[in-house]
Amino acid sequence: MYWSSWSDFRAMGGHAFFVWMSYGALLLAVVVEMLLLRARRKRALAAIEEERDLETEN
Amino acid sequence: MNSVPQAPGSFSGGFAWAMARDLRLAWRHPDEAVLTVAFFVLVASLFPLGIGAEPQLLQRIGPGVIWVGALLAAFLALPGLFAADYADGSLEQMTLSPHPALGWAGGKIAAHWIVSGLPLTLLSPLIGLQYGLTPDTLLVQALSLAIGTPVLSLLGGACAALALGARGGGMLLALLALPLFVPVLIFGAGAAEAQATGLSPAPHLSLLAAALIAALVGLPWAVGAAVRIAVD
Amino acid sequence: MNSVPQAPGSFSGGFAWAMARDLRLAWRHPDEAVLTVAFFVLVASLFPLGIGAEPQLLQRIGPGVIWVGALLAAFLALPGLFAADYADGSLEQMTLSPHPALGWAGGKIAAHWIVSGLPLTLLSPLIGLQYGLTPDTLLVQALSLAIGTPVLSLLGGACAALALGARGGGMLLALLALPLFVPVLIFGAGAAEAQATGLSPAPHLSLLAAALIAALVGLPWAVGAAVRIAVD
Amino acid sequence: MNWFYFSSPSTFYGLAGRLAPWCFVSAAVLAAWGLYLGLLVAPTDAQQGEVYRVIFIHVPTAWMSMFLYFIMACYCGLTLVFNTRLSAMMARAIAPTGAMFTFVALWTGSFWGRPTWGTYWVWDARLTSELVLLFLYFGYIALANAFEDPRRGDRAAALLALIGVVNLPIIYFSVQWWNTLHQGSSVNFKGTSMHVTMLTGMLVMSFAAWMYAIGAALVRVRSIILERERRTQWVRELKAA
Amino acid sequence: MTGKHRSGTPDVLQVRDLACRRGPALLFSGLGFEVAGGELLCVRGPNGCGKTTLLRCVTGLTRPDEGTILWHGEPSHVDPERMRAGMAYAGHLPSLKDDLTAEENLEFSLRLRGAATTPGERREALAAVGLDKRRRIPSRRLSAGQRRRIGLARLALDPAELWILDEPLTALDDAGQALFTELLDRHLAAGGLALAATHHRLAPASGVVRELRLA
Amino acid sequence: MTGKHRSGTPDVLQVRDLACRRGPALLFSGLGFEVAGGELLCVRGPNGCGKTTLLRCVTGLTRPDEGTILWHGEPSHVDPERMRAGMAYAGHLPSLKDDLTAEENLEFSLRLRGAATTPGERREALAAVGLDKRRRIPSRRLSAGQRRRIGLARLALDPAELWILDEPLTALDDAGQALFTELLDRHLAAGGLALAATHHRLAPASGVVRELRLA
Ligand code: HEM
Ligand SMILES: Nc1ncnc2c1ncn2[C@@H]1O[C@H](COP(=O)(O)OP(=O)(O)OP(=O)(O)O)[C@@H](O)[C@H]1O
Ligand SMILES: Nc1ncnc2c1ncn2[C@@H]1O[C@H](COP(=O)(O)OP(=O)(O)OP(=O)(O)O)[C@@H](O)[C@H]1O
Ligand SMILES: [Mg+2]
Ligand SMILES: [Mg+2]
Repeated sequence: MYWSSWSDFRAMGGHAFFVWMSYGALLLAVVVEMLLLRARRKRALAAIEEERDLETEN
Repeated sequence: MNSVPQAPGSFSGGFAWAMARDLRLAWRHPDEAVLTVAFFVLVASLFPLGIGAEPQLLQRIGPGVIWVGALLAAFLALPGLFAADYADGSLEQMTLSPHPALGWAGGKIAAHWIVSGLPLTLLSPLIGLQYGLTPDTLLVQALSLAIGTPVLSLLGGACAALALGARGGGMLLALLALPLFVPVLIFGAGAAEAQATGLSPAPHLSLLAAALIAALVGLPWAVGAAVRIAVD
Repeated sequence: MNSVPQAPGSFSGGFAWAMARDLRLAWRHPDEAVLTVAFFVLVASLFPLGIGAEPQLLQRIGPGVIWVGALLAAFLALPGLFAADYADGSLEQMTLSPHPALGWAGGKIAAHWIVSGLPLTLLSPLIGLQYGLTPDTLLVQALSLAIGTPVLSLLGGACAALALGARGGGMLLALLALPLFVPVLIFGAGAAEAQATGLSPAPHLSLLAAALIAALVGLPWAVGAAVRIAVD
Repeated sequence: MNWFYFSSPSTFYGLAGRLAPWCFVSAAVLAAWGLYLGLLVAPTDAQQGEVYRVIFIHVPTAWMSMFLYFIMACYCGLTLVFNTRLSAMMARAIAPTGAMFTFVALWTGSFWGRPTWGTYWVWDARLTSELVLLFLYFGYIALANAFEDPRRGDRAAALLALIGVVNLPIIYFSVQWWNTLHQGSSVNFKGTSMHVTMLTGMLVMSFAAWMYAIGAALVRVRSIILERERRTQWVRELKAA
Repeated sequence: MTGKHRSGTPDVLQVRDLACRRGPALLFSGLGFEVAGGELLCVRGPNGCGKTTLLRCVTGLTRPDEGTILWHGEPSHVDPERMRAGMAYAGHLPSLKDDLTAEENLEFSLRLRGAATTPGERREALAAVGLDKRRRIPSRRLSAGQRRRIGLARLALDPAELWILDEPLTALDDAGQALFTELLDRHLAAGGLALAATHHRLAPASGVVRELRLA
Repeated sequence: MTGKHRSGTPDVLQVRDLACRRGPALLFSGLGFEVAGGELLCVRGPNGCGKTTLLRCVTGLTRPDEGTILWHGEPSHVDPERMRAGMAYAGHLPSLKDDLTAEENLEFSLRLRGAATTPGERREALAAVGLDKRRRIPSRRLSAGQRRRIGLARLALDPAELWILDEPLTALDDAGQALFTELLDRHLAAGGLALAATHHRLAPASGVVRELRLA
């Protein structure tokens, strides 16, 4: 283990802002993409339902 | 087939009809609105490219560039305003409808502004940040766009209607519309610049507001007349 | 009705056909060419208005603004490149002609450049004078436009063909074409700026030339393919 | 394996559904390991100090941005030449993930650039061409969705993607062709000049990114298949089950 | 002008002394006719004789060089909106929005005409022209004839007294032509009037059909 | 498929096992037919049955989901340019430039088709379709039927062996229809072949006329 303390780790040798902004952005991007993926799947499934309802209505 | 004359059309009927229809069309394809904004962002980012990105220089030219970007974006959205309706005969039907031209022409322009001018206004502070403008300036900038872009839509709508069916399409439109846009640009960009240099933006803004009122009163009528000429 | 197979079409046949036809159409309506130039002049004059007219500032931003103006003018002329032929079915007939697509696609783009890019290039020194550029810089500026605008026409032509029949028309085109135009803009404006600051413009110009060669080799083919997809 | 069997959307739908979870699990495991190496074990960099740790996400995302574009372009080529349905759907499924990685590469690059170069952004060749890549992804997505008929969108966007391939060598070699602010490659076929832990951390993170990208693409392609084939019998039966 | 004997009803549309030139040529001059309720006037003549031009003059889209149009006895330029409320024009152009569905197109066209219709009525009208199953797909995907059929549904629901129709049978198959004839028949029987330019023969069961030959 | 007895000449155009779907619907599948020199095949069917789609598949504009087109016995995708040189397509769209005159439009269309014609021939062809006096005004000023007649002149001068025609009689008056029939007659008599989608009845004096009914 390279770090001697938790606060050292967080400070990143004084570059905390830049390092954590980068890692944070990646995390955020991945989370957003996962949410979008879920939403898209839900929409696709709902569209199938809707289609079927339309069909039976006719 | 009642031979009793029908309830004649009304201003509000035509306005609501045109607005509902055009918003429905825009909703069907949100791309158009999204892409207006994308264009605005792109143009605003082209300038640092062509000119170089010194912070002071950027801050200096920021309000001007943002206004030029908004103007070009508003301008690019113009050809679509009447062209499609002209080509497929919808404009003929509008001129033949019992509603007065003032109504549907106004409704079309209002819908156009909601789809093009409004998003630009809402987005301008973000772009302004790129150029390092101060919060006050950003606010004045947004305000000037909020008053100025409807004027652009009205002026542009009138020019688009005049250019309908004329040869040279988009370019003719540019020649007609851009010179009319220039005063709006000057007062609009002037407001934010005044604010940035510590002066009061009020005179510029009130001039813009006056222009808006004049445009609201006169231009929808002109659009109606121009359309009537175009479909002949 | 000779059942002997006909003399097949040729590259040069298609090229000459498209160029003759499009130039004839442009000649019938010189407005289009005149208006491209007018737009260019207008945009280049809008900036001093939006930004203020300090000579030093103007000299500093001159090359960039001129290139941005040329780029926007070239861009505005794009939608017209294929749209009319698409709407009236001429493009269908072209894809069904015995001439290879490379020929007529290239011819159309060449005609388009003659009508839009060439006048801009010839006029740029005049605009440059307004911004107080030196004769050397003016020359380099014109040279960079002469090499760069054909690249814009080729890239833009490919994008215009791809966007045919798509929703979001002009705006989609902006999203596709402008980012591809950016490198051309950077090297083009860079050439004149290097000259203005006493450096050699040669690296920028040779990069532009390389881009032109690459574009000439690959893009007419891409345009043909895109048109074929569009008429399906 | 019979490739034609799996190139039919209905069978691929099932296959993708079975593979995707494993991709995500391995991505998570690899990422945990890579982050452990990168953030906790690896020593500091002599010149840059701790800020160099951005490398563990900057380089993998930058690589992925280019790889994914390349793979997308291959699928696009298949679409244009053989008119296969699945390849177009795969290309569409990859694009958003590619755009995401490109964005993160740009973002981490500029947050790295501020402390090392003193600026978030310069218009040098590497950075500009990477930005163009982002717009190519956006253009691909917008064009593919801009048509009433999805097959039209597939083909038009595929052509755009193929035109854009020229940009990849420009990104990759820009550091050699022009003297840029951005540093040249330190990992290449002739070996590496890096500390072993750093290199391992970077490679492990790259594999994690790979696995994540495959998983995300598979999940997305399943939605696309459902959207496209929602009127077919097999989708109906699937939903009823 | 040829045709059956005129009925006794008063003339709703009167055209007096109309003249129109296009370029060098005088298309027609001194043209006058009347149409009463229950009458169909077919404008006939070879290609390019001015049928379309005549129809557009009557609607008010094109300004004639001379002449007046009287609507219920009053010149149409006095209160153009009154005439427009009572007149439906179907020209060469479809006035359909490709991005809207058949249902939406119908709805917006009718609202523009100031006609109040319910969704049920519109759906019925679309079903009557055979577009029931396709009423929810964007109109751009419809075939040439299906697009024309939306126009038929529109006519069926438009309360206008006067129909002005330019080549109404274009692109319609036999079933479509029969549908149109039936619509026209109902319109005339209910006391409506119609002015049509066509190369086809129109023979509605009821109503008086007259012909106007342009040179 | 109905029609007179097939002639003995070899089939120039052969369509095998063609299938095309549009949206959810399968328009046709397993469709096959042959057309030999001197034959006209009329594609018939109600609105929206897929006539236009079929024609466009044969030209190569639309990519069918399945099937092959053989031109002189060779699949058309092997050497598409060869088939294109021998085929003239007249679709729903006019492919006229509104700003060019009838004469110029005719000239450019024919040059695009690789056909060498003299100004005299072109003028004659325009005169034959009744456009002699109007050959020098911009096409936008022509009436609907006059514009279609430019298309007739184009067909008359195009040396193509195969004509593919979508609704060729639209907007033509009786004289125009007669003109078209005569052209078709000459084409078939000279050994050409034609494929047409139409709701009208086509009856050229010579040639074998067959029908293809789409569901
Ligand atoms: C927005 C700005 C930046 C962008 C768009 C960018 C883009 C890229 C790309 C595309 C690669 C992968 C290409 C390759 O493997 O050669 C890469 C690799 C790399 N970048 Fe950046 N970068 C940026 C900023 C930076 C900064 C500021 C640094 C550090 C000072 C940096 C250091 C590196 C390193 C060390 C590599 C790995 C090279 C190798 O070992 O192969 N980048 N970058
Ligand atoms: N993208 C699409 N989605 C759904 N249906 C479509 C699509 N494109 C075409 N169609 C349908 O395909 C059918 C075939 O159209 P086509 O134009 O070939 O018909 P047609 O036989 O030429 O008819 P017409 O006599 O009216 O010209 C139509 O019913 C149309 O609604
Ligand atoms: N601006 C113009 N200059 C010269 N001639 C013109 C102009 N506009 C129209 N014309 C001519 O006017 C005539 C009338 O055209 P119109 O469209 O009314 O004919 P139409 O009877 O509807 O013919 P069709 O049966 O072909 O539809 C045509 O012969 C046309 O060539
Ligand atoms: Mg007519
Ligand atoms: Mg059809």
